[in-house]
Amino acid sequence: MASSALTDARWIARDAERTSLSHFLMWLAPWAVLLAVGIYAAFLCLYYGLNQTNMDNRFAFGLWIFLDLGIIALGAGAFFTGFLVYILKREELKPILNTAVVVGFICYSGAVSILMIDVGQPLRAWFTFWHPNTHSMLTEVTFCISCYLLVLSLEYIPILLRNRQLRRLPSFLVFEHQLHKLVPVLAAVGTLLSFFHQGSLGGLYGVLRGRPFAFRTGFLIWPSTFFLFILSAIASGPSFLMLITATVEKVTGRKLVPEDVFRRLGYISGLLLALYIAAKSIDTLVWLNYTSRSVGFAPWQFYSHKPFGTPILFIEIVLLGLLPASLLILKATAQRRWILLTAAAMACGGVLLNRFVLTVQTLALPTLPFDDFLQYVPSWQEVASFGGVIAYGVILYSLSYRYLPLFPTPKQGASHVSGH
Amino acid sequence: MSDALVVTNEGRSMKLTRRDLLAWSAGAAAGLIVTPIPWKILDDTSIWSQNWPWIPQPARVPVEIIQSHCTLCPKGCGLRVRMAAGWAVGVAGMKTHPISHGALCPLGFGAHQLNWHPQRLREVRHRGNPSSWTEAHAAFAKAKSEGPVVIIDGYPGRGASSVFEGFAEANHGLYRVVLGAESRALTPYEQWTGAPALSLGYDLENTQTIISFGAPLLDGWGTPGYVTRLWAEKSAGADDPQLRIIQIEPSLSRTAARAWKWMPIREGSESALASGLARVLLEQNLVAAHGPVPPIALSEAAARSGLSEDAIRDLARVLVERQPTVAIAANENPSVAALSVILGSVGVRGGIVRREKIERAYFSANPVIPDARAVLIDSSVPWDFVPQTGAEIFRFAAWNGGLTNADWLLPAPGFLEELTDVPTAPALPVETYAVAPALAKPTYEVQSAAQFLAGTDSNLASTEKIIHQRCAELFRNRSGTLHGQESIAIAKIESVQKLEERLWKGAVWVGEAPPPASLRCELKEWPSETTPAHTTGWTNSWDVPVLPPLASKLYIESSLREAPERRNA
Amino acid sequence: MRIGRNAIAFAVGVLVALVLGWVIFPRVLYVKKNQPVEFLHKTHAEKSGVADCSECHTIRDDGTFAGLPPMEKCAACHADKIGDSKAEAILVNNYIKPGHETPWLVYSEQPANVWFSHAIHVKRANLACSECHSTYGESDQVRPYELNRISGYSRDIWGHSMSRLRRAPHEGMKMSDCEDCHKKHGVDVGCLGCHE
Amino acid sequence: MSARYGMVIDLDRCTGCGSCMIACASENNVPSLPQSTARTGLTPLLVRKVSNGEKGERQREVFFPIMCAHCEHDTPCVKVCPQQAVEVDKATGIVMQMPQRCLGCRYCMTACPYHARYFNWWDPAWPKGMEKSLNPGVAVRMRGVVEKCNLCHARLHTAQEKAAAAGKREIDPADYVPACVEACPTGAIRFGNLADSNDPVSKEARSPNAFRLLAKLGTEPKLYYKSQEAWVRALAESNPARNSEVQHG
Repeated sequence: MASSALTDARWIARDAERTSLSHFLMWLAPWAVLLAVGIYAAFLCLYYGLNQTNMDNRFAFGLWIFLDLGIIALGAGAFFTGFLVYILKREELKPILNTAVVVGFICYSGAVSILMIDVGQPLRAWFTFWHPNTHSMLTEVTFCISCYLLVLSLEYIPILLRNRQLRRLPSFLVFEHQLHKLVPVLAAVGTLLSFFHQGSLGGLYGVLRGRPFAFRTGFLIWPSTFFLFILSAIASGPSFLMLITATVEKVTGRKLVPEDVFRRLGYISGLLLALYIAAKSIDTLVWLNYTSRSVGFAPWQFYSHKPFGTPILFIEIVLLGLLPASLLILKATAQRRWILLTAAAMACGGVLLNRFVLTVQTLALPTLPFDDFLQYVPSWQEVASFGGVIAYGVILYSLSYRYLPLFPTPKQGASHVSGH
Repeated sequence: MSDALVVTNEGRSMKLTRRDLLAWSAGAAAGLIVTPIPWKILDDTSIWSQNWPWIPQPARVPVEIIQSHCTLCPKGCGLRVRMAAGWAVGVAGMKTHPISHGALCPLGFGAHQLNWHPQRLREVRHRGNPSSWTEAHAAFAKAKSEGPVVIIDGYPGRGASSVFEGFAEANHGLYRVVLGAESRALTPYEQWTGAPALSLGYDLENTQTIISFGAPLLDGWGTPGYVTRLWAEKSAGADDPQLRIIQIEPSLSRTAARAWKWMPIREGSESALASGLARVLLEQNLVAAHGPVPPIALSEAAARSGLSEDAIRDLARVLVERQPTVAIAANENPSVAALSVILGSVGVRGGIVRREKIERAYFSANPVIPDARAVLIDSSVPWDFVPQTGAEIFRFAAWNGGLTNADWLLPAPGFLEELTDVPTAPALPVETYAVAPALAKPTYEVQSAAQFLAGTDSNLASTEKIIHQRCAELFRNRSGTLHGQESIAIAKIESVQKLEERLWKGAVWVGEAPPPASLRCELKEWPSETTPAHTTGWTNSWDVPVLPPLASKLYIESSLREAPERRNA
Repeated sequence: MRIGRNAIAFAVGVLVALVLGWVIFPRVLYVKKNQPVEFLHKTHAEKSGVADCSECHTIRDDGTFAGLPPMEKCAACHADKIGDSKAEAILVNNYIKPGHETPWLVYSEQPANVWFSHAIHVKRANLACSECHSTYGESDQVRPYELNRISGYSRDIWGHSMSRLRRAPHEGMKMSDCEDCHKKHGVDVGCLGCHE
Repeated sequence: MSARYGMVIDLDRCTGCGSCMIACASENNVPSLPQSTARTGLTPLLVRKVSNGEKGERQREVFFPIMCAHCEHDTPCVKVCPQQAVEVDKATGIVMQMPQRCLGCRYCMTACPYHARYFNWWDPAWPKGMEKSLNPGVAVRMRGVVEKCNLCHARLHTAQEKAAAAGKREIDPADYVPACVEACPTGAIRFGNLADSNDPVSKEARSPNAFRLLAKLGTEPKLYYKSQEAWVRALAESNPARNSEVQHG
């Protein structure tokens, strides 16, 4: 008894060796502080209103929209891996499946909580479900994200229930077993939902006729950004997973997944990124020569405002697009782990930059003939709630890693459903 | 297997296990979904967020529209006041007003909120400490028994004004007035025509060219609606308008931006340019007048104004192209006035005319008041009038304008809180008279300066009495017309009561202007140059010391206007 | 056996929740308040022969609705006590004599953001008062006013039945009720047709 | 019949006095908060000063009253609102903003090319006692919602009620005049029914000097401007200027 008070050994899987509790707590401490600050900032925004942020009537969307779009893009790894494993039967990716689910869950729950802080009237947010405007991309986003978050939770539960202590409850065991059978279905549903909300997130700005920099024509009701977002999300998702796993391996000093999983992920990521860049380039050309002019705006003047000059276009498409794509695909480079990871990082960076340009730059650019270019610096409350979400992610992931079987332990076979 | 065994053992025992608890809460959760609790709370909290108790909501009361007049500055624009439950809940211009034509200055539209302005004077203060009306009365009674009292009025011609005059006469005191910029610009004519500035005006209806030396013609000058309407109908947007407005001003003001022609000149060179123009006009015989010739060379005028000599010559020609032409100064500026004389536009149709036959001129107040026992300052006096005197100062004001050397701060009635009459606005070509009854409940324990004086001297006529006398007088004279919902000649009105009824309902009496020629003008020598006091753009049309809160829309929540620099603060 | 025990625990949970939600919650959510004076529409209809609602609840010429009659209206008859009922005494002594308005609690009070024109509904659409106010006009006893603690609305807005399923005709004044009636009559006024 | 209310603003007649801004704020119970700035203030009607960028004598300025243009076609804000807090009224063509439905996501603000939508960053408040001066016809909005020009809808209510009381179906146009129109001292702002080709305002809207800002976006705004000055009309087509001479309101 006395010993169990000091250690959490009975909660950790028998065959997994983890660091001491004290060491683990030391690791958590700084993140906990960051989280606390974030929660305080969030409280300020909810209690005093959004005057706590530095947004204004023209910069009505701030840091948070970039954050939401960013982490949801990176979180795409969750559904996409599920899709690869269960639908395309890419069994070799199974080892990172759990980690993918947890990361996805973190990204989406984080995004939703940020969203709730950054609307003026969270108490009325549910009106979207009661009086939905079916023409609004945001409605599509809200529905899909909340449904997909549910799916992710359902995918998360079986992992949760595989905790050593919880498994001792037979009824849970049964429950977990049943749920686990469901997982392939969930993966399928998740894939569908994800395709849609990733897309509608792109549509969010693509439909803005009043913002010629973001406005795109497209296919049926969906502007081209709809499809570009799906592509870029599934391209960066695997890279992000790769980065996470590599980081965990570094931090814990353990080999968690076989090397070929990395290369496989990198290869997929690379291919999709290449595809995305191709599509993106075509889209940009169409926009430059057709869409923008069709609403009477000379496209180049959008790039005439420092620091958002044409270089940003080059960085987005070539430096953080074409380059990492080729690095990820080519065997020679993909062989080297450090190149592989750098390329993955660049790929994620490129997609994040894309989200940034589409959200922040669009708002900064003038529309009326006598408007001028806007500057906006987030307030500490905005940054802190951002940090809080990251801290929340790290903490939740650390806990999951410590107490749940995220990765196959050496002794385990690929399939470890229930029992022991 | 071991698990199962454990559980069955527990099964027999009655003690609750963690598992029972989990099952129980699962059931509770499932059950809760089919109760009103989550759904009603969801609905009610959202409704709560739509009716937060700390957000004020206007009461559901019927709104009544009343015609009256704005008394916040001597322009006396016609008002349409929306009244609800005894409070003004909105103001708009009175469309039928013969002078202001439904226009108000931007600040007028927020005036109904002024009575609750944080800077509203709510109590009698003596040297910064709370005091009472009885103490103030006692102090004033003592003062007037010990020596002469000087009364300063910022809005002459009202019933209250004659209460002041009456008091001054009865008590060997002095009555002095502080004139607005428009009236000050007319004072130079006093010595050339013998007519008091307050009896003069510009017959702009018939003017063809206005050369304004920095006067904010389209930005609150005169009665806003009077000039802007003329401009909108005769000038706006036209390349060759019926009414040419030439704005001489260093910077691109609102008036300059909208004028027919804007000529930027050097700061403070108005007099020089006016004299230079006059000289060109005389030398080139562009005008009938032959003198006096200004003692300034064209070259000097050019050098000082920053315009080329040719530009000045051309301008001179333009001035005589379409006459009558009047020169209007922003403030007291004899050179500009003299230019009007040279242009022959004094005492002519469309020029400077005399609107009434009053002979006596007011003495304008000098801040330096050497030998007085007490100085009483009416609430109409602009806050920037700071008397330099050893006398005891009784300062009436509805709003606290900041630093002051007054011994007594006495809370005066605010917007629409007292009955007052509305005499002719400055610079108008015709005489007008209107009445602004007390509409709003007085918010605090207030007294106007006139009430205060009447309180100290029982045989002094009250403002109300004087207003009735004036109405009776109007009725006796039987001249002029009354403009209300419909216009009617005074001669056609049956009784004084009927006349008063109409006036109290917002009607405006407009007199018959005497023939222009009745004003004779003689300019013996060219006036020496004076440097006029600087007038501050839009606020010079607004003499109350505070701005309506909504004015922040103009200069804080937008960059439409410069924030007016706070006086004395 | 094992399952059985779980099931029992589960069932108990459900039961507790149901009782809590359907029996206790409504009592906690609404706070009952009594009208300042026990006013009976029925009595006034019978005794003083007031036949039409609009005799007291008038619509002004500009179309605005005067709502509850002012105190003078009551004073016209009740200047002095008529009969010696308790309500009569309260009305005369507490309100009419000192000249205070009676602080009636309005069952159908709508929030500030709602704009409802009686003129349009009564004069143009010729709706009977009872269409919305049910038979309150003939009521022969006053029921307490129930205030929702959270939303601050009168219970009549939601209607008496918590589920809103079994509510009497003309009961409930939520937006959805207005909408239903508008649909029924083929009226489309948009949001600001009814909101300020 | 369905009206299409719109405005024609004669920029040549606008002296930029700002009366319309204050009349608008007063009519619609818009608060003036000490914390508000040009970035965060509530100005459903905003007059912006625009210069032709010239120097010295040739410098010209014009004042643009900017408000909701009540776009008729493919209305950007209506399309994006997730919970139908914005709609184009069928009977009047007014683009309606429902603060009580709004959840404050501000998507509509990013969608509006005219920046004519404003967010209540703070709870509205007035100095003590001043709430008595609020306009009874208009409900005060709360913190955290978007608001904009509703074409003084409360006045339309009053007009409708008056008509109903008189047993009429149609309102008397004289009874429905937005506050800014009523306030303009030079009659620069004109309000009328664009659907009625005999309406003087719809005639003006078709005059050669009339133009609309960002008409090229194809949203069919119902807010027209007119000016004799060519450089002003040219603004309608020109791309956003980068020169800082342009004053930002």
